[in-house]
Order: sequence, then structure tokens, then C-alpha cells
Amino acid sequence: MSYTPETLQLLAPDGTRVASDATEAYLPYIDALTEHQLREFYRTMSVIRRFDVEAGNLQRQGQLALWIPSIGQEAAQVGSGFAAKPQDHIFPAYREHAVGHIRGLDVVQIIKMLRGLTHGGWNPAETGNFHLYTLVIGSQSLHATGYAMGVKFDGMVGTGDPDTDTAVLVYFGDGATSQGDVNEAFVFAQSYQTPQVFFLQNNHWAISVPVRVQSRTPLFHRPRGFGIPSVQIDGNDVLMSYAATAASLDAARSGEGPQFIEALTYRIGAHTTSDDPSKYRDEDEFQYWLARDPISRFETYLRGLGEGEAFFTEVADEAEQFASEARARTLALQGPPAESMFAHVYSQQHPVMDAQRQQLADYEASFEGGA
Amino acid sequence: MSYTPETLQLLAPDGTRVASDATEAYLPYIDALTEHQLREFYRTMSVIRRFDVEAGNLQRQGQLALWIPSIGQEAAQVGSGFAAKPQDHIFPAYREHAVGHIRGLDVVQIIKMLRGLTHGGWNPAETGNFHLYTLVIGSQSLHATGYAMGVKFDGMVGTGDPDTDTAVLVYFGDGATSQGDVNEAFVFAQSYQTPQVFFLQNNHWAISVPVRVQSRTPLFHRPRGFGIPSVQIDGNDVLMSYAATAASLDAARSGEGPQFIEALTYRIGAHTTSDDPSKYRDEDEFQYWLARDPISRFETYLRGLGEGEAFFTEVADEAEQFASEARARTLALQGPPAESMFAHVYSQQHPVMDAQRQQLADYEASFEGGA
Amino acid sequence: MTATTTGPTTTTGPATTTGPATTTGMEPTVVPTTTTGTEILTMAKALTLGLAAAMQSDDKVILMGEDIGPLGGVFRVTEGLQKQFGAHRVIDTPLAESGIVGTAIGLAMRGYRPVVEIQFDGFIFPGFDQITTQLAKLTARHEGTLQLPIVIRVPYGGHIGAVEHHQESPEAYFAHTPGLRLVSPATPHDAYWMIQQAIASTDPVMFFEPKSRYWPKGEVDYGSAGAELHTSRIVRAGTDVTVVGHGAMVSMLLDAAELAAEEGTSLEVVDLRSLSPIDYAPLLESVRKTGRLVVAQEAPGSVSIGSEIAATVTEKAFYSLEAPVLRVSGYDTPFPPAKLEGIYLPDVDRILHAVDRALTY
Amino acid sequence: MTATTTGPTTTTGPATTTGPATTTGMEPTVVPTTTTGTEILTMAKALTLGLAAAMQSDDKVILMGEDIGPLGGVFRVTEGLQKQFGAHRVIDTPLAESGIVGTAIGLAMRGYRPVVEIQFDGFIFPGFDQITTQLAKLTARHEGTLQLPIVIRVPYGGHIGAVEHHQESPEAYFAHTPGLRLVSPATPHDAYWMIQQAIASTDPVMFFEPKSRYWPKGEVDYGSAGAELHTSRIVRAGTDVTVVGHGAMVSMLLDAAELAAEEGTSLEVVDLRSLSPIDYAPLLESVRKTGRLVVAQEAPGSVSIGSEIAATVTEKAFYSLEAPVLRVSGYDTPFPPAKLEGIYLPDVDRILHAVDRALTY
Ligand SMILES: Cc1ncc(C[n+]2csc(CCOP(=O)(O)OP(=O)(O)O)c2C)c(N)n1
Ligand SMILES: Cc1ncc(C[n+]2csc(CCOP(=O)(O)OP(=O)(O)O)c2C)c(N)n1
Ligand SMILES: [Mg+2]
Ligand SMILES: [Mg+2]
Repeated sequence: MSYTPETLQLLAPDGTRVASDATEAYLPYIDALTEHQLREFYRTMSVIRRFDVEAGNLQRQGQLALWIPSIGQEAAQVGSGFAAKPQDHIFPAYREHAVGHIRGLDVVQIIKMLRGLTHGGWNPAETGNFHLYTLVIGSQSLHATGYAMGVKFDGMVGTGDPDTDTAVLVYFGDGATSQGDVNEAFVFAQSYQTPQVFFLQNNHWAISVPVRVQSRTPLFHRPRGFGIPSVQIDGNDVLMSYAATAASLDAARSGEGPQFIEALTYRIGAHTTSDDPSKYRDEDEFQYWLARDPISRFETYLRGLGEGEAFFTEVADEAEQFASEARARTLALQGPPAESMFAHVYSQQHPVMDAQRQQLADYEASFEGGA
Repeated sequence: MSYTPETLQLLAPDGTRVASDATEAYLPYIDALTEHQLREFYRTMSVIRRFDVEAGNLQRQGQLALWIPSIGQEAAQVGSGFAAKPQDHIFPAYREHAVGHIRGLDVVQIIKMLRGLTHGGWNPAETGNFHLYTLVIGSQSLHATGYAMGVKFDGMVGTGDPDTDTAVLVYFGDGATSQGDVNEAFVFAQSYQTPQVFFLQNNHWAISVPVRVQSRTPLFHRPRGFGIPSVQIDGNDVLMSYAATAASLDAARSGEGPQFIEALTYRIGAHTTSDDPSKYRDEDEFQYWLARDPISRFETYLRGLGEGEAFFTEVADEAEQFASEARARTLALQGPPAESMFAHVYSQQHPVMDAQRQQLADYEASFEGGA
Repeated sequence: MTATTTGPTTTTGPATTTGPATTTGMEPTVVPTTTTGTEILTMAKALTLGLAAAMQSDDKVILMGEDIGPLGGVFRVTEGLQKQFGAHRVIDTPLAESGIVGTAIGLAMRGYRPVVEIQFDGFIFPGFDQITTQLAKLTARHEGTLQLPIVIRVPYGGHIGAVEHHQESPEAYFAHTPGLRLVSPATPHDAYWMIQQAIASTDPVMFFEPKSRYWPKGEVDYGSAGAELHTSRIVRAGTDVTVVGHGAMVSMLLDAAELAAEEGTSLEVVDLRSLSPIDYAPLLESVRKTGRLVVAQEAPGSVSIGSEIAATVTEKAFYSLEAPVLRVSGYDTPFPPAKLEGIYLPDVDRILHAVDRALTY
Repeated sequence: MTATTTGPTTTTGPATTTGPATTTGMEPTVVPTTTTGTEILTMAKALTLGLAAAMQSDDKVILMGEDIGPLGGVFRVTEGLQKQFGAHRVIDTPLAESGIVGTAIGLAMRGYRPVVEIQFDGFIFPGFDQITTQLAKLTARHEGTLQLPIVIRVPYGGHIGAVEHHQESPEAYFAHTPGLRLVSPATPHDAYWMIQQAIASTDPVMFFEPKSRYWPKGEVDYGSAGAELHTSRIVRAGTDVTVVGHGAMVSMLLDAAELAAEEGTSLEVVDLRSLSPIDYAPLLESVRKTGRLVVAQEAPGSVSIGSEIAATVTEKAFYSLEAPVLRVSGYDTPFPPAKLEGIYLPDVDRILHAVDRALTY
């Protein structure tokens, strides 16, 4: 559908490897992948998809206020997520469950958000520098750029030391490209030559609005106008997603400034569980993308490499277990105490918080008194 | 300085005509210009420059709170201003005095703003569709795009009738290109294929900040990334400014969607009379641009075409007279009545305005009573 | 009869530009635009009908926003309208609130009457600059030659169990901004009429729709609006304490009054309806009678509409007040995670608690 | 002695990231960062010195904004600082307020302490979304693991005869927003110290600088701040009416008190200093004594800090009040053309007029 002659691809939808002049430069990244890593790609995509289905079920069963499915976007996320180094920082939007999982985020943290227990609450220092989800479309792009400015000011770019040089990876959607903030992030990133990769998951829809309303021009052209190098990839090809992100992050870390990747993918599910895509999407498009599924494509590839049934069975079991554990832990989640509302509005003592905490306590006590 | 191999030019700084393949397509616009029109170009540039000097003097003499000089940018403004048709609408920033003058705005209206008598106050319907100045950087770009959407919804694009088809011309500066609003204007303009020309006067400075802080990449590349055709012109060449704008407006009116022009020019004066460019600009750059003055270049050209001394003397006299009339009328300006504050906050009766108007009247009356 | 607007806001409107009409009128009508008698409707549906009526009576009325076309808006308020009026009058925009408001301004300058939908309260802020520095000021800046008949619809408020930014009440920001008019309906009837009155206004109107009241049903009288746009209204008479609020608070105040009555306290309930300007006359009359006032709102209390009402009523009815004006509001914290919203938001108990406090003076 | 910060805001600060320092310290020092004794300075210069001292004592402090580098800011508050501390610590940014605030947030996450300059009051609105939905909420969103020590300096207020958007007082918008701290100095001494205290705060601080007070001189005591950041202060004792204000209003209130004294009325003047939170104790104590309060501010009165003070003081000192709290403020209109600002803005006469009215009750 929105593939262009420039779309980079290493793995065709039928699971066979494809070669082209344009992807030549990326091959070293693929060649360096171990069998273990390839298996991890598959495992992560499968586990997160199964988890995603479970979370959707939990929502339907009234256990979550909302769920935000990532089904269909696993290759874009898993490839890019594994490409980041431990010292890199990641600023997600709100659909990057697989990336969070890769970086060590307990996915039940995401469930807590969508169960109405927290607005975030994880500590990026404990989740592999995977920062909080941001719901105001595009806002995180500027935080990422500012963070990357800081990395540069700290001198942790272009030193040549692979454990020092640091990049920032920021995710956003096709709808987000229309926001002023995202375009200002391009301006600042290019002006300060930040060590940063903009990762656009073009899943073709912003809720019910098709990407052509945001732009009649392929979105990967946009950053080039700002002077930011950019590529468009098949985002359902986990190998391409990995290689393109690894190469872009390397460029960013080595001081070449910001880079941009448009990953063409598709939101197979609804925007959220509150959404009804049948109102605006047609079946043909859906089928087109189903046939380009990122996981089955990669499964075929692995089988072609000789991976046996045992592995796939093991992963399926693991995914089942992961999902059922997430379910059990979800059901055991406790609500936050009322006074937590006041606890972290400010990092220091604040008289209004003190007074209102007390007011609430007094008010609640007035009922306990039997009034 | 920021000229690129793509910069379009018809008139070299020394006043001689230059030809190139790239400008070939613009020649019919130039060939169609009458001698009268060429004289008007010169006359307008000269008159507005003289007026601008006068307004600066008035400011120094305490008659204006502020003056915003346009000196050095006359060719960019006069060429583009004359290219617009009567039915076109123009959304300026705040430095486009020459364009306003061309469209029939009484320049004393601008003086009134900068004397603190009004925040705008002219009626675009009476000033050749020249809309009010906008001081919040970039805001007007979205108004222009919305206006152009309306023109399109009205069906006044691509009819082929030269008096019906309408375009919108919006001015902004190099600094403004960094604002979210301007980039969102590109998004909307391209999405709705508005009949609109974005006219960027890159005068190389946003107050004290050089254009390289806004972008390390030539700014005319930016719109191309959004899918908007764009050219870079020598903005101190009034012929090029005229031809490029006329061609872009024609394209916009005929339904080809938004167009973009980056006019390279230079702010010869201070940002405003409150500014001190000696703090941040170097003499070499200043001299470089002085040598590329738009008016003397065009004077040489006209003399080469055989224009005699009489015309130049006549224009100089006219400019003198224009300036002294503006001065006299400035000195005669009356302050607005206090109650005008409340008059147009809402277009309809409003109880708070009524009450506060009365409150002020009562308060003032309390002094008249001798209290 | 045709649903036309009533009230002082029905004027001739800005000079409109002529040109080929963009709506053919050929599409099947999916939303009735002419209605008579009364009907029991949800507020969401009443808004749909009100929008349809306004679009029918003036073809310069256009709707703009995110997901308002085929989806009909995330709250389905524009459901069916794109089908009925066409994609040029019900416009799915790019995802950029500043862009939406800014282009709506340009469209209004061209003679259109844009009705903008902001998807959720918390997402109005990217459009705040255009609203504050442009929309609110352009009429004054033009000194009488420009009217900006733009309505910005803002679904707002809590009690819907949603995630961050989806439950807020940002009215105060706009009520502090000269040049804007603010209203908020509390019932389907008011929703149906007030949206039409707002669209007929020649000034920008921020139209706050209480999300938690989208689905309860109520009677709409198609025959008459019953009140002008910028009026408040006593919705229950009482003698002991006046309670005032807007939007979703009104039904809560009525519930509180019911309970209080059982305990022998008589509450007079005022539905503010208009937040800027505030129609103080009924409120002051009430307070002069009861001597006590409780203001309820979902927004944080500090520097809010509740603060303004307290200050103004105290100034204008100083000698009538037996107690200070008490405020019941959201706490001065960000809107908390949904599991805590029941504690954060005023409820009947907190309102009655404040009533009791007012009565202790 | 070194100019260190005092008050409760001096804590250890967020974990900072290490790495090569970006300032060499080799540049000639153009702004003294260590000072002793007292000195007579303008507020602008006091701010420059305060910024220099903060930058000297913590090399994570960086300045960001438009034209703050070689130009030294349009008010010259950062004059000399880029020369002294380098272009990586005094950063001329692209022209985009949302970008400035948004990247400042990212820098703070990285361990920096950005001090952002907004060029003029009216230009804060493009940054409003980042301030409201991000800066104000990220600390709560992180539930204790993130501090955002960001200062946003906003030159504000009128009396400088400038064009549209250059004379406004937008404090109310931020005072209504939980998660922000707001302060405004009225004197060079407070400016010198409060900017350092604000930078030392681990919460976001909106720092409102009264433009019309940039140039008058006053004594700065380098030895001691004299007060913690979030405290108000009685700056003139009196017995008949309490008058309160902040920023440029304070000197006007003092002038009014002088005149009133000549006519036999004794005003007690309170300098608010902190607008969020407000330190009510001195104010309430004063009102309990005088029974009368006039609040003065340049901002429009509706839904403003003045409204909040009126509401809160009335609630907390109801039985002490002999008169309603009266507000003197800008009218509820856009800030008018400069020639009308003298009428629009509160002046000594209008303050005294309100004092007289308060005394008629
Ligand atoms: C500023 C803002 N406006 C509106 C919304 C409501 N909204 C939530 S998601 C969404 C669509 C986002 O589309 P895209 O950026 O493509 O990301 P995707 O959801 O497809 O991953 C919208 C409009 C929002 N969250 N923030
Ligand atoms: C939103 C906003 N921020 C800051 C300013 C202050 N300001 C006025 S003009 C200006 C520079 C504008 O530069 P540019 O767009 O290049 O236009 P020029 O003045 O050079 O014509 C700045 C920063 C403003 N007017 N609006
Ligand atoms: Mg999308
Ligand atoms: Mg410029």
C-alpha cells in the first residue's frame, strides 16, 4: 500500500531473504546476529503478542479501563528495541510494549496504567532507560531531543568508546508527525546535532484518520527537508527494523547527528479497546496487511534456517505462561491509597498538599466516626 | 553568504540581467512587465525606504514606542506584493510595510500600532485584503492556511477565470520557520492542497540569532519534505521576487496546491529600534549585504534601460513628500478614548464590559467632582 | 418548525463570501434536522441533532476535528453528520490542535462558522496559544470589522474512568481570558439549544460538554430553548443554602438537595450554564435569601471559577452572607489515576459536608 | 563568602550524570559570581548576578532562550553570561517556545538544571502545552523518581509602553496548574536571592520578573537572603487596611500607603513574593488586625490570583472582615494599546479609591 521504491526490506512477506543495493550496507548488522539473537527476536514478538491478546481479554472482562494493542507492530518494535544498547535512552509513545519488555520493563506496569492505578510510575533507571509512556501526542519527541542535547553536552558522543557513546531513540506515530512539537523536535535535533534516532511507526492510522490526511507525501521525506537523514523500511520485517535502527543509532552515537526511520507497519487491532475500526477501515486493506504479518514471516524464515518444531512449541508455551502470569498478577493488583494523590505533585514539602491531605483525612475520618 | 547553486536570480547585484536554465520559465512574467510597472517597482521601494527612515527618526524623537525597519528587504516585498492580484489575500508578519502600501494600506496605520494607539485596527476589506500584522511569531501562517482552505471550499480555485481564482500569500521570517505553527501550516496546506504561497523572507537574523541556529540546512529544502514545491530566490532582486511570486500564485490559483518561496535578503537595520545589532553582527556580513542593495541594483538596471535622471529626481521628491506627510500626520494623531478598551473585546453586548466601562466612567467622574 | 436559534446571539453574522456551495444536499439525510414536540434523548444525541440543525440552517457552519468524520467522534457526537453534509463540512483534520484552531480562525475570516471538536479536555493545550493570543484577541485587534463565530467543543470532566489527560476540567484557563465566551450545558435540552445558540454567536464560544452526562437521557423540547445562552438558572428552589455548579455538577447538586431535603435542609440549586460571562443575578438573589453559598466544580479549586464566584458574590452580597462562600472542588493536584477519581472529584457527600459546614457559621 | 542559596529549597538535587565538563573555566570572568556586603543595583543586574552565582556553584545550571547569548537577552539580564560560561551553558535556541520548554524537560531528565528565558509574557503560550501537560505533571507521573529542577523566567507586566503581547501578566494560568511553583520578586534584593532559591528548588518554578521594575535601583544584601522562597512578607506595617500585591504592584502599594498616611489612613502592605503556594499566615494575621483587605494586580481580575486571595482570606478570616475583600486589577479586556495602559493598569489612585471603598463598609 504505502511501500515506495525506497522502502528497505531484507525479509519478504513470504519469509525469504531479499537483497538489493540499498540494503547492502545493512548486511553486516544481520551477519553479526547470532542464532540466539534471532530466536530472541521471535520469542519476544510471540510473547508480546500473546500478552497483548491477554490484556485485551482482561479489558473486555472489566479488569482494565482500556487496552492499547500493539498487534501487527511487533517487528518494528522488536527489531528496533534490540538494536539499542544498554546505555541508550528510549522515549516511547504509548504502544511500544515490546520495546519496554526488551528493556526490562515489567509489562504489568503498563497494565497498571490502563487499569487506572497510575499515570506511569515506573523508574526509567530501573527499566533499561525506557522512559514513561506519554499520551499527549508528540510531546515526548522534545523530551527525547532535550535528553539527547544533554548527552551531547556531557560529551558522550563520538568518543569512539562503544560503552560510552550514547544515543536516544524516540517513538511516535504517523498522526504525531502533524504536531508542532514533533517538527520542533526535528528543528532542535538538527540544530544541536543530537545523538538521536526518530523512529516513526507508520501504522497507517491515527485512530480513524488515514495517514494520507496527515500527509500526501511519504513521511520519510519530511525529515530530509529538515536536513535529517532518513530511510523508509518495511516495518514488518524484523531484520530490517533491527539493522536500520542499529545503523542509525551507530551514526547518532558517533556524532553524525539525528537520524530518522519510517517503519511501514499496520495496526491490526483497534486503536484501543474503546475503538471500532469497522466504522472506518475496509476489509481489503486489513487482509493486505494480515498477509504481511511480521511474526509468521519470521517464523517461515527461521524454519528455513532449520529451526525445529521444538523451539516454536517452547515459545508458544512460554507465551502462554507469560500471559497467564500477567493475568494473575493483574487480578492481584491493589488500588493506590488515596493520599498518594498528594505525594508526588511536588518533590518537596508543599503547604497546599499538606493541607489538602489533612482535609481529606479529616473528611474520611468524619465518616468513620459514624456521622 | 547563504546563496546556493539553486538560488534563482534575474538581476545581479551590479544591476545587469543574468540568465540561466532555471530562470527561463520565469521570463514571460518579466517580459510582460510594462515600463510603468518597472517604474512602480522602483518608486515603491524608494518611497517605502524613505518612509522607513522617517519612522525611525520619529521613534528616536519619542514619537513612536518602537519602529520595525524594513530597510534592505524592499525588493523581496515589492516584487512579491505587486505579483498578487486584487482578489488575493495577504497575511503579513510585521515587517511588510511595502506590501501593505502596495495593497492600499495607509502606512500611518502601522505608525499608529507602533505609537501605542492600536493593536491593528485596519480593515482588510479596505486595504486590498492585506490582513493585520501578527506579532506572535508564526501564528498568521495558520490563519492564512485556514483562509485558503475557505477559498478552496468556496470553489474559487482552478476555475480558469482569472478574476475568480484566488490565492493567499503569507509572509514570515527565518526565525518563524522553527515554530510549530508554521510547520503545522505546511501540514494543513499540503493536506488540503490550499491555494497558497508561503513567502519566507530569510533576512538571516531572528533578532540576534543567526539563521544557522534555526537550521543548518537551506530553509527552502524544508517544505519539499512536506511535499510542497519550493524555490530559493535572490530576495534583493525585485524582478526575481516578482516573477517567482507571480508564478507561484498562478500555480496556487490554478489548483496545484501550496507553493513556497525562500527569498534571501538581509535586515540592514536593527531588528527594531529597541535592538542593538552591534552586539551580535559583524561588519563584514553587513558590508557584504550592503553591496547587494535591492534599490541601487534596480536603479542601475533602469538607467541601463534608458531611464533618465528626471524620473529618479521625481521619485526622490515624492519619497520626501511621502515621508514628511507621514510625519505630519503622525504628529497630529490623537489617542484613543479610554472606553475604546471595552468596545470590541466582544462583537456583541457583554455584561462585564458594560459594568467595567461604567466603573471606569464613575471612577473618572469621581475626580471631576473635585474629590 | 425549524430549529432556529433564539436569544441575543442571533444577529446577521459576518459578511459571507459567495461562491459555489460545497454541499449538494443530495446525500441521504441521516440525522433529522427538523424536529418538533419533545423527545427523550441522551446529551450526545441532543448535540448531534443540535449540530445538524445548525448546519442545515446555515451552510457556512462546518465541523472540524480529529476523528469526527466516519468515526463520528470518539463520543459519537458527530455520528452521521459527515454522511449527511459531506466531507467538506465535516472535516477530519490532521492531528494538530494548534493547526485546527488556527485554520478555523482563517476559515472564520473567510466567512465560515467553524465548530471545532477537541477530542478530550487535556488535549486542548497544544491549541492554547492560538486560542489565547489569536482567537480571543482578534476581534479587539480588528476594532469592530471582524467577527469570529467559532465554537470550540471541549468534552470535559471526570467520572469516566479514563487515563491521564482524559478527565480534566480546564475551564478556568479560558474564563480568565478576555475575548472568549464559555458555556456548559447540564442537560440534553440545554445541550440541544445551547450548541445552536453558541454557533449563532458572533463571538468565539468555548463549549464545555460534560462527558459523564453524555449518556443519561433527558427530555428535549424542540419548541423552545427556554433561555438565552448566557443565563444561569435556578433548577431547584430552596431556602437554607444555595449551591451552584455547572455541567456534571448540576445533577450531583440536585441529588444532594434531594438527600438534604430528607434531613430537613432546603437547598436552592443554581445551574450556572454560562461560565463567562457569569449571570450573577439569580445567584445573588438566591444568596440574599439563603445567606449561604456552596460552589461545586470538578476543576482544582485554586484560581478557579469557584474562586471567582466566591470573590464576586462576597463583594456583591457581603452583608447578606451568614457564612463564607465554601468551595467543593477537585484537589489542587493533577487529575489522579482513575481508581482515585471518586475521591478526587466532588460527590454528593462532599457537597453535603460543605453544606453542613456552611450551616455551622 | 560564596553566594550560596538558602532556604528549604537547598537539597541535594537530582542525581546528576557525570561526563566531561562542558565549561572550561578558562574564559575571562565578566560577571562577578562571588560578592559580599551590600550594593545598590537594578533588578536586572541583580538577576544577572544571581544567575552567575547559581551557574558558578553548580555547573549543571544552564540557561536557554531566545537572544540570551551575545545579545544578553532583550532586557540584558543574561548580559555577559555566555562570554563567561560558554555557549553550551548559555544557549541561544531556535525560535520555538514549546521546543525550548520541551527540550529543557529532557535536559532536566538528564541531570541538568535548565533556566529558561521566555522573551515576553505574551510569548509563553506556544510553550503552554509542555508546561501544563508535561512540566507540571511529570513529577507526579514518575511517583517520586524524577525531579524537574527547571526555572522558567517570564518578564511580565506593563508600564513599559510596549506593543501587543509585551505587557501582560499571565500568572493566573500557572497558579491554577498543580505541580508548578510561582514566585515574583519586587526588589533587586529579592530578585538576587529568589532566582538562586528557585534554581536550587527541585520542582519547576515559574519565575515572574516585573519588567517595569528592571531598572529602578535598590540595595542587595549579599550576606543573607532574609527569607525562604515561598514566603510573603509585610513590607510596611499599618492598622487600617491591608493591601497586598506582588511584583511591580508592591512599590505602588508602598506609594499608596505613603499618600494614605498623609491623609491619616494607615495601610499595612504585604508583598506576596510567592504566588503558588501563597504564604497566607502573614496576610491573615494582618487582616485579622485591620479587618479590611485590598488585593492589587496587573492581570485581569476574573478568575485570577486576586480572586483566589479574596476567596481564601474570606473563608479563613470570615469573622474578622469588616468589608469584602476588594480587588484592583487590570480590566477584563486584552491588554490595551500602550497609550491606554495608564488607565488599564492599577495605579496609586485606584488603589486608594479601593481603600476608601473598603473603609466605607
Ligand atoms: C495532543 C493530542 N491530541 C489528541 C489525542 C487523542 N489521540 C490519542 S491517540 C491518537 C492518534 C494517534 O495516532 P498515531 O500518532 O498515528 O499513533 P498510533 O495510535 O497510530 O500508534 C489521538 C488523536 C492525544 N492523545 N493527544
Ligand atoms: C512566539 C514568539 N516568541 C518570541 C517573540 C519575540 N520576537 C519578536 S521578533 C523575533 C524574531 C523573529 O525573527 P524572524 O522570524 O526571522 O523575523 P524577522 O524579525 O527577522 O523579520 C522574536 C524572537 C515573538 N514575537 N513571538
Ligand atoms: Mg498511527
Ligand atoms: Mg529574520
